[in-house]
Amino acid sequence: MSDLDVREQLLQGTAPGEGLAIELVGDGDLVTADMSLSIGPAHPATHGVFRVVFEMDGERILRAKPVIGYMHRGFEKLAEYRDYRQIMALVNRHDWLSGFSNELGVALAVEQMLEMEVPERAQWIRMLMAEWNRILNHLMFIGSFALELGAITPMFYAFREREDIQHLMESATGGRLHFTYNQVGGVKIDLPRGFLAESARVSKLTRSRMPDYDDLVLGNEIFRGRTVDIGPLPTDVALSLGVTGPALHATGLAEDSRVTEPYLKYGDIDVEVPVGRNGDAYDRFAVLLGRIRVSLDIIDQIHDHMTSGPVNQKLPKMVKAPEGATYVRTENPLGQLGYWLESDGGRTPWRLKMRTPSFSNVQAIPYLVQGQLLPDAISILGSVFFVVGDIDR
Amino acid sequence: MSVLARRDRALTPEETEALLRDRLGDGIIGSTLAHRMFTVHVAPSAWVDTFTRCRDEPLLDFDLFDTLHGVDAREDGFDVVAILYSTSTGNRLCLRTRCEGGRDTPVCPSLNDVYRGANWMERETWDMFGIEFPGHPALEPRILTVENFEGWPLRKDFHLASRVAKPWPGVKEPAELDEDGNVIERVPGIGDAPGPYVLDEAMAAQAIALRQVSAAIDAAAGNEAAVASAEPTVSDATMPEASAPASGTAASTDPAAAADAARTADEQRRAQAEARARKAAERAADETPEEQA
Amino acid sequence: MTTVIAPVATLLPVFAPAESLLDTGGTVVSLLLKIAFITVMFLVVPLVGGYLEHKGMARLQNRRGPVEAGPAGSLQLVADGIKFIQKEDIIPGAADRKVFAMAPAIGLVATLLSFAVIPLAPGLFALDLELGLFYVLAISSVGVLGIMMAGWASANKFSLIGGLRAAAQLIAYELPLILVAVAVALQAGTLSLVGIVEAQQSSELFGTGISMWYVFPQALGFGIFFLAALAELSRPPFDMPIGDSELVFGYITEYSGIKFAMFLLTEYAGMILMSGLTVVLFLGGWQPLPGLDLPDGALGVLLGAGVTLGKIMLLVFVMIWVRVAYPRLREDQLQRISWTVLVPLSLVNLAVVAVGKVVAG
Amino acid sequence: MGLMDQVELPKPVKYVFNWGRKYSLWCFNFGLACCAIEFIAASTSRHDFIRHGVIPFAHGPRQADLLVVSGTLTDKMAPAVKRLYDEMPEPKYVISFGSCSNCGGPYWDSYSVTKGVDQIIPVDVYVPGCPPRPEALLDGIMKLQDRIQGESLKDRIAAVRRDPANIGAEAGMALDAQSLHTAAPAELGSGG
Repeated sequence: MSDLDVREQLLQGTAPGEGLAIELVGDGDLVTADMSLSIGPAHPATHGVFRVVFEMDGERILRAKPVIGYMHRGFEKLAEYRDYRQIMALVNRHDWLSGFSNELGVALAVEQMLEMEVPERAQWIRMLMAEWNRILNHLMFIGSFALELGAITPMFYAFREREDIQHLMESATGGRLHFTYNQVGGVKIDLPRGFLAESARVSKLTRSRMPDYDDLVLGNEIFRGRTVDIGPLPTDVALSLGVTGPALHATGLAEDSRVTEPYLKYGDIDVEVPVGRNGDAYDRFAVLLGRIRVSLDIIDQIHDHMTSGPVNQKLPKMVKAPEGATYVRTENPLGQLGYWLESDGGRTPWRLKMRTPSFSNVQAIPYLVQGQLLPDAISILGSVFFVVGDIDR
Repeated sequence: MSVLARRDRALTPEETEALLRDRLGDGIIGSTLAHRMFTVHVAPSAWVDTFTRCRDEPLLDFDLFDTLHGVDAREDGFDVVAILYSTSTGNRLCLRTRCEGGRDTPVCPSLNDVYRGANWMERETWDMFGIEFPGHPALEPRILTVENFEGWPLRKDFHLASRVAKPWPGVKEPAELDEDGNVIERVPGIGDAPGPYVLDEAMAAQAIALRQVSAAIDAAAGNEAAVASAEPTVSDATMPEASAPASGTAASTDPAAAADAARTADEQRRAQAEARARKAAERAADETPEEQA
Repeated sequence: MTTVIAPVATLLPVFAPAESLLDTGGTVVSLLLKIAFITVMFLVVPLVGGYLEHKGMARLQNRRGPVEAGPAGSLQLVADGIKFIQKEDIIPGAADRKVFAMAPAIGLVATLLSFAVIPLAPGLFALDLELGLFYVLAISSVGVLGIMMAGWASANKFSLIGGLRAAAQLIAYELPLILVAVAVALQAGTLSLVGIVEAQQSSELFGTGISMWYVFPQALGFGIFFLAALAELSRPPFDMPIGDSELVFGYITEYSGIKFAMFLLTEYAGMILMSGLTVVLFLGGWQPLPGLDLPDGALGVLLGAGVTLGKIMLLVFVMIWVRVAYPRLREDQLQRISWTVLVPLSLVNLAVVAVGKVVAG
Repeated sequence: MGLMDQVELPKPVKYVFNWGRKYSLWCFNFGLACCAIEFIAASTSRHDFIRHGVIPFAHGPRQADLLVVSGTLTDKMAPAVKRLYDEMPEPKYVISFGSCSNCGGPYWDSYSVTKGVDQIIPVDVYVPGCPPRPEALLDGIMKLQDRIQGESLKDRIAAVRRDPANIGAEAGMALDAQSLHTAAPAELGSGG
């Protein structure tokens, strides 16, 4: 059986029992059995409760089977029991590294159904917060990816920046991770006085510290040795799997809904999309670093564009979406986050489907790790950026 | 950099539908364009063909498989909705079909051979709605919920056990209050969340079903002793007693009966959880000790 | 051991073994003194190294490190030790009990024995073996046996992979380590560690009268030795045997309580040992600067011990620095570096030293 | 452990032993969800709980003294947590970090969420918040340390033997009234 066939089979059947039966290899006295190694659900490499079962020959991985669902909290069901105000506080928790972007999608979906006009200032504020949130998310992955490759220090550097940014966002929203700052029709309250100046200062500070990561991680010889040409992902496979975000950009395709389907005011400013070469682990990481720089650029542009005015709409006592369905897709830090909102005209959604980026991205893991060595698989697991809550919801 | 290379040649919704109708004929039932989303309704028989066309027609070129999920369609059964996106034209298309088999045995053909991303999406839809996808390599085991989970959580007739067993004590219950904050009195049907104050018939039925389920599990586990001891071993301090409904609110129901039902459901839920944990422990014991390090 | 060494030793050109200060007094007294010396080297100095690691890492990462346990957190490792002796000692049901229990002791004893021949100052050493270098290298490789035993006996797949990686690493890195040590022995004309330090004191740069340590003519060898020592100790970036993001904790995964503490102590003691060896072979031992001799008497001994320990801590700090700055290598990359780069280079180093020795007379 | 679970140690020895346990809390972070991020934040530069001797270097349960369960515990995950706890050597301590692991948190009515980690393993200190701020974790750790300094290992192990499920309350009986309240909310977390 060729490698390709095995891969094909893998993609078809990732169920357990499928292709994971232990086979005996060799003959005579040298018959050996392949070893199955279960990584997770609480393994240091899986940053969360994600489990992969590797079937290995020595240190080479023959097959991999991800097992998910350890963080399944039933968001979609719970959303059917909560009104649109309460959903805001619920949805920002599924991808816990990008709380603001998660709320944003729901707010946009409800507004789209109500055909509500959001004040301009609110839109700029939303963009500003979304970009800061994006940087927060990416910094975390810079740290954790390096940690998985055995470098401990980038994590501490990343959290140095994260604390500054979290402090900034906390001054406006009151939250460190989960902001609940969006509401249907705008944002909860206006920015505090002096926020933009502080934001500009933090932006400058963060930008001045970006070379640290270039030196410490990206330019590191061992890091390059561990990531270049490890786990390349072709564009067409990525699209067929529904892979989006940095993992898709790394394959060379600049599909970013901030550019291709501009929401909020992204159409009014320049958004670059850093792309990679062949979608290997190194590219994925480089794209992530590039996206931080792009976000900083966007933040600087937002500072120039910020207008004054109201930040939210007066809402009725109970928000009710009209009957029908809509789909809103935003560029979350990890990829395209889609909310399918179907309403029967009641106070709660009839169905709120979250199309989360991590769920699709993780599907690529069996394809990527097959035939790799165990350390490379760790490198791949770290470079297909995912948040377990975002997979399982 | 092929992104939006052909946005100027992107088909309008009308043209898309016309093209699909031309290729698939009666398989296309109709279309709606609402809330800035273009939906094409497809017959289940033409479901797979439609996706193949959408992928392969050069004019359509839908290469990104965005999402696939189920929607409860009340008495008519279940819908399956899939969304495609074209990175070259920037078009998005929503395709929707109604499963055959009604609420009892919903069936929808699998897209696994057309888009790889459909594999897990269909597994999830099966897990959440119980929709079968013939042609899918392996829907089992359940992808998100725990392996021996009973029921299909996203169906509207699946009520949340916590809501059944422990009525929400506050006065703010969004699903059940009208605009002035008064309790809505109505006969519960599919899609209605169980109310906080009235343990209605649906819940009583569910409590009975839960009892049967847990009895079946216990019988399967063959461990009656554990069932008997289940009650005392669960630390009572950590689990507040099944609360009686808030006094003075449930005018329409006998409070004692309601409390009884609540307690029964609570016990059953505990027993079920115990049995589940026991099974999981047995499973874990079968594996070699290092596997979950 | 002596039965093996003695006949071999007679064949070699022999320096008269230096007299140890600890040999004063009766046999029992000197024996106790020696035991005390080795124990201090093994139990106290590694704690200082461990504290340095805590604090050094913290400082390099914008942190403060332990501050609560003892003054400035200096008793952190003591607290760890006290805690470990109270912990339940778990032996997994599937483990090979005897081997599992023996494994930590083997590494520990090997490192402990090695300290016998490391000289701290003129006369401050437990033993001056004529074959000191040979003895240290031979015995320190035994430690890997303990790792392999731990990996096997734990009956854990992560442990097993860790143990196998450690074994592969040993084979790959022992060769360059020994080849470089041979070059030093060649230049010094002795295998005695004390003799090597003394030879460095009197060595001159190509007869120009400028004093030097072996690190100058053998800079290449120094680098190789230090790298190989890192690999032998399984220190980052060569910590594949315990690579936490892959193998949880490698061969130590199943160890708890006092046995785990033994592994930990062995690791820190190994760092001190290898640093000490590097100091002796390349950095002039107790000599403060090339060409600068210590005063005679007790002051000299104290100063010499301080200088040696200072140099050791400097090298330990470099190890910590490397740990902070670099990700982990992959096992096959490590093997490739060893066999295609380090082994040839150490042969070149050996050849250059040999030619230099002949030319310089 | 040896004899320590059978004899009451003399006071100075007990003091030193408790001091050792207090400042050497090797910590296994069972990072389940959002709270795990705040746990990491607590271990990095600004908050740095390594100052207090909480060493997050325990990669596996065997080396750990302190289990911090941070995040939502689901029914699917519960057996793994229980097993991990069982793999830890005595004496061991558990901090439940965040509303989800305290009681189910925002997912109190979900069909797949366990209503608190104390349903399956005993908990020493609860830190409330969703997620709690890193400062709240530091406070919880210090409360645990106070408790360790005052406790008797013999009584604790006896309590474990008697009733593994209820160790928190039992062990508290040997303590002064002050530290009993560690089971109460340690500090109000961020409402975020």
